[in-house]
Amino acid sequence: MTARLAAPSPSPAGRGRDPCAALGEAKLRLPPAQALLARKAWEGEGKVFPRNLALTLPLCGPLPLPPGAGEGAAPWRRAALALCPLALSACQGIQSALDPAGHQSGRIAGLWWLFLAVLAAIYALVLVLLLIAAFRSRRRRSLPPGPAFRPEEPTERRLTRGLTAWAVGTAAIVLTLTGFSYAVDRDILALGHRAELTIEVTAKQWWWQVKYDDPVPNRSFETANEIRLPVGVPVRVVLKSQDVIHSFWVPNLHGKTDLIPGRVNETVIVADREGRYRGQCAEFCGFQHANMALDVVAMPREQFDAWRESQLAPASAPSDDRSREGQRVFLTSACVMCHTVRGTTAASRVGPDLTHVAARPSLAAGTLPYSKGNLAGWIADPQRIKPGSQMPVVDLSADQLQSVLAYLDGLK
Amino acid sequence: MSPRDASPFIRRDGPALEEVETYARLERTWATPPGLWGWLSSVDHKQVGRRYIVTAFVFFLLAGLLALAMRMQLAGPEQTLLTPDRYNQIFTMHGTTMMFLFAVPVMEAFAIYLVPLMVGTRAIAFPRLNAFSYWVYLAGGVMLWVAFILNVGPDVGWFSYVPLAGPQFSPGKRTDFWAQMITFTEVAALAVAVEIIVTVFKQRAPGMSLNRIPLFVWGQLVTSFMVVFAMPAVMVSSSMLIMDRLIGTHFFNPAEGGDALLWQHLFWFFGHPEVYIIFLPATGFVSSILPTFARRPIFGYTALVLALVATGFLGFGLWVHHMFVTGLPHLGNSFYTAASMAIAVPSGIQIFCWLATLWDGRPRFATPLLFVIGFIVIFVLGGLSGIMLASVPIDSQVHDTYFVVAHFHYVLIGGAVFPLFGAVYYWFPKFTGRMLSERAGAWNFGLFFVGFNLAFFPMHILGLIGMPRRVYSYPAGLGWDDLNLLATAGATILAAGVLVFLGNVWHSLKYGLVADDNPWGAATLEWATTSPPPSFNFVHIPVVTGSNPLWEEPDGLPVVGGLRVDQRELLLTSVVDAEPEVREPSPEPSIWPLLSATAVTILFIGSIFTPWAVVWGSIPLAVGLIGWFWPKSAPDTPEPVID
Amino acid sequence: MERAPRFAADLAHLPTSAHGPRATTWWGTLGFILIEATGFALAAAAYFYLMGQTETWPPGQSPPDWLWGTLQLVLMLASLWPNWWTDRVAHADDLRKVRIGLVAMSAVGLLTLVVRAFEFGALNCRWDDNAYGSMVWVLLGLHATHLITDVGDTLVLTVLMFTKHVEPRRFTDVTDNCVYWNFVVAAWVPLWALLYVVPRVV
Amino acid sequence: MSSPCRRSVSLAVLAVLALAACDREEREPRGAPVGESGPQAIAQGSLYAGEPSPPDPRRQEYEGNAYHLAQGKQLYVWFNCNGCHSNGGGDIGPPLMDDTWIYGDSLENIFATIVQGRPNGMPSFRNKIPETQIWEIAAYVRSMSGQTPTAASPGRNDSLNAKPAEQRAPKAEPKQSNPGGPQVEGRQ
Repeated sequence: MTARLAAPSPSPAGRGRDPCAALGEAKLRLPPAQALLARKAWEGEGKVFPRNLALTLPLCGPLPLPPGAGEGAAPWRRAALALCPLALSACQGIQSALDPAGHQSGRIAGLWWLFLAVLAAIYALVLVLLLIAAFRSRRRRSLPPGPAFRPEEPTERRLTRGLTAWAVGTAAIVLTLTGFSYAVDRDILALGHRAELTIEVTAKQWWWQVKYDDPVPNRSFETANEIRLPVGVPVRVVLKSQDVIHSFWVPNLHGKTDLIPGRVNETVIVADREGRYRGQCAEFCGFQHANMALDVVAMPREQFDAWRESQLAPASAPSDDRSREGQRVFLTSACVMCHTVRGTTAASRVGPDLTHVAARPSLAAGTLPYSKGNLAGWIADPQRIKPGSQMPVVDLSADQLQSVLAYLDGLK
Repeated sequence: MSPRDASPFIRRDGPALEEVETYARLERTWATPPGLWGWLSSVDHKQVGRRYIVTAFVFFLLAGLLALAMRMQLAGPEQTLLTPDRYNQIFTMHGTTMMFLFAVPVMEAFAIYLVPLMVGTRAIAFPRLNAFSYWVYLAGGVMLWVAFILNVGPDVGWFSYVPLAGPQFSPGKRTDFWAQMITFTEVAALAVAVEIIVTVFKQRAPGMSLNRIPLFVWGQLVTSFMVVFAMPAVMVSSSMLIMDRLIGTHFFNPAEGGDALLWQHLFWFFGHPEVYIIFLPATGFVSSILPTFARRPIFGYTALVLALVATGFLGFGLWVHHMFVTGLPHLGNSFYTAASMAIAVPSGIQIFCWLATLWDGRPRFATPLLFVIGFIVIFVLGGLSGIMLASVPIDSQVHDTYFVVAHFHYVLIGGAVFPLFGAVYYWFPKFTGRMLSERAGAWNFGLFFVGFNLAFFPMHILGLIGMPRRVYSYPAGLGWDDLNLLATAGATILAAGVLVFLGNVWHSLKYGLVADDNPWGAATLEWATTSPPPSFNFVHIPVVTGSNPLWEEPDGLPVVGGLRVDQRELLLTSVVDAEPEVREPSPEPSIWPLLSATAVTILFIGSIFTPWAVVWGSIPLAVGLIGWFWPKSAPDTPEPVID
Repeated sequence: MERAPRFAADLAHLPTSAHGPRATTWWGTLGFILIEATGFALAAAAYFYLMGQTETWPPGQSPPDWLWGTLQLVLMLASLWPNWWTDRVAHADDLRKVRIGLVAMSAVGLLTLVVRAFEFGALNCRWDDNAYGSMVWVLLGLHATHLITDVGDTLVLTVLMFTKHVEPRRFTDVTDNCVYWNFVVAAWVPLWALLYVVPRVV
Repeated sequence: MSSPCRRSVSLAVLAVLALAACDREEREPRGAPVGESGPQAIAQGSLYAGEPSPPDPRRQEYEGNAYHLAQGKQLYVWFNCNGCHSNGGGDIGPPLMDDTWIYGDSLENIFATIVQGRPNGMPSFRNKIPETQIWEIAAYVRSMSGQTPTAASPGRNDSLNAKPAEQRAPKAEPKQSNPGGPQVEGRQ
């Protein structure tokens, strides 16, 4: 199984000239009347275009993405994997609980493999007993209906002893498993005391607002649908919801925790190896529950610090005329009613903060990988890509769209 | 019946009355009047039970079609067969219909039909309430489906979590219809539960002391008690929900002191026992079918009864395991882990007893037994994955993923639908007087078994590799594509199995072999009467001398006489030892249950649109209830005491 | 049915009506009492749950005036005696006394409804003020529903006892109605405490 | 729904119900994509209170639709309408839940008021809010005084209880104030 979403690491396509952006630009440089035709052409064979096509394109993010699995596997895991080659092939991925990349997910996966081994053995035993029970007296099948015989005393006694042993055995196994489960639970919780960094995640229908807190107020900043964290550093994640219940779940790092309006929950995540992981809302939250994902990028400390500094900066000023025009359109159109671009007058907090939108791995809460072409598709027809989402179609001419694209794509 | 001097002509069954005449007189007394009016006013538990069964199966098919629609949408990534809005309605309707309109009612339906026969009485307790419950259930189900067809189908999941289901985020009337459907079905379920409890406690045949009650009846008894204690929780919570939505209360509004988790506590306090409400009757099917086809008495009767009761109690202590990821204190969660795992012990005991029965028996592989074997294979797997879900850390990963979807389908289809199909094959001759085809039965089982496993086993893996539940679409490239396609293929095979079943039923109703009284050579009382049973069930009330009466008395059961044949009369016995105590009259057919149910329907549906419907709607309801209970004839003649 | 039946006993001597646990209606009444008691218990649990979510209780207002609620309590406890008496004479199948008892219980029931109306009027909140208000209205409303249904039942039974339909089974109905009234009173005691005492204690 | 219509009266009734309910419960994604939408139809219009104008076909689509009304309610807060009009009781801007309509009470009038702005403080939101959303907001504004079907009007919000929800709002008989009277402002 290959994760097309996760681009192979030193992707030649991902560097230098961005092919998707080129594609998008090429199409969008058409005069207004043809923009419509172009868009229609993208839709190809009646499928929803932008998303389908976009996903077949390589990821156009700036990040070096190491391949997922394997290296740091614990011995228990290797052993278990050997036991279960069938499952193994499917285990890996950027959104898999069986491909742990963090301390907690590792412990949980270990616990799960242990449960699997014990329970599979029990299942096998039951099946064997069932087979024997069903077929040990087959030869007498031609007997007429009705009671065959009355149970014999010694058999009853033997079976009763078996029942007692069975019940005691069940209780013992279940008790043992409860013990293991409890121990892992304690171990996972203990991590919370070592958290060095705090992130506040607020779930909204249907995206994630992420705030990096800092004791120095002007060193806090906001982003959306992406979390970056330094490798090996436990991060406290404060979870809130603005509307309905959502659930924060990055399977490669940890189990889920709900975000509940009126309550504040907390979880701790830690990534033990570099990589990009995918998280997804796990509590049904309405129309676009299916497309409410976020990217979690684990990076070395220095890279993380550099990223953090870059995020603290206000948006880069537009560098050419086209972008300047784009900024003007952005600030005078409906965009400004919902979005913030720090350093400009756009300061609404209804939708995601776009200050560094072009530096994010994905668009529309993980619906599309980021590329200029995808951004164009998303702005042009958000309700086709993500029906019911809060992003409306904004009345822009194709030319205005071009300019806005140029501007937004410059917000690295 | 009029004046006092008629008393010498009172007729009772007994040696003094010819068998043929007894039969004729009982038939005249108990038969449902012919025609539409008679059909509408029937209070015969067998007719009501049959209607319940047929209606529940119709809902099963409808919800199954919805499942197929979902599987088609998910067969590949990013399909656009269904819009998210439609998909959300469909999965909500699927879950709601399966849980509230199929699983619980169909189990009750079997109880309504079989429990009076199995305990050896002429009618269910409170037969008019029974008729009323069916009409209310029917009205609730039809209302929900009409709403769905009108695009007012609920779209917030069968669990309707607030605030998504609350007034702000679920505009319009969709969720209101859901909440009122709950009220309808709960009224029906609670009524049936009371009937079953009273029937089992008071109407057992003489000699059927507690330790001789068939296990199916035990299962239904424990289930009925669970209904009594669990269903009020969902009534309370759905009422709170609809009040929040319609009259502005604040139960679930955190800004005004309410709390979203209150809903989850109340809902799962009902929702978890609900699983056992579905599963325990199914264990009753298994415990009925197994001894018949293993052809030896069930092993471990006492252990099985204790396991049922233990499951009933433990079932109320586990609801929090649906809320492990809501941020509740971890220490409390661990308690619920222990409680959830503890339920494996009674379940394990049941499995062992069934295996032992089969082991020591001389099994005959008829279709009902095939379904029971399929049940064991599938249900045990579902139970074991349930042990994984009971662990807080593992649950935090697989909660609300396809792993859970796989788990509960293994438990509910494996644990309830397989035994149910077995039960249909087993009791079909009793219900209709005809046998189902064994050959088609084997095909039915094979397609069902293969299709089921193909459809649902891959979902375990899907959940573990990250696929959440309730998504209308998923991106390509996460490794979910092939497994989803496989699941869809399995679902179509499963559907083919259902088609074979329908064909088998249709064919057998017309051309099936005519069944005799006891075609399988079973041991319980329902096989002591004709197939199908007469309106009065038994010509004479049988006397029970053991746990397997028909096996222990091969020459025919002893009976008691002295019950009137010219008036509907039941024999009441004592709760523990089933000693005869009272001969009690049983109600005649009546149209009032239907009228009252209509009044209830108007009240419930009206209240979705205006709270005043509760006030004005209560007037016809009161009229209906008074009409129902008002005595219709002059008082019965006081009977002379006979020594 | 080829064989002649073996009659083990003749039950013609059994009575055709009975009071208490020997009758099905008693068990039916008990079943519905169980259901409703569970409903009350869960509503009360919800009350405590919401109380635990809030700093002050009742939030931002003083506890409800307890005059009418307490009057209701006194009235209900006092009604237990005529109820008990009616039950006793119904067991004895004494029609004249049963009529007196039922008329008295109908009067008491109607009086409790009047008091309940004043109780609603004297509440310190509306149902749509906040969660506390919603909870109070639901608890009081739930109990009022039981009052209304039981008073309605009593009235119908009273009328019935003055018609030609009097027969032994009617006395069973009267005793069941008495059992149910006891439940309505028993439910009010904890609810009264919940509504009027708990906010003053916490 | 159409073919069963012909079969029997009852099904026809059902179909009529269906249409009504479909309208009320439809959840339409908003707007045509860029390149397909025309110029803003009413943006240039000059509607004044009191002048009769043919009802816009969108009236039913928005006013009778629960989803659009709920969206309008959400946007009313998101776009800070409550900053001036409070929860409908009025503050800096005039109240919206009473029976007085300075610039007309029809959906089209309110739409025009939002698009064009009005003297004494009401800004123009032309090009600032997509047309579909303005329709939603306008329809919601009408629900505040009970002008929309109660079966579609919003219920209470999960927020502090300021006033009964729109679905329980008493229906006010709209009263036009002086057509030329833009001097009316604030709480009067």
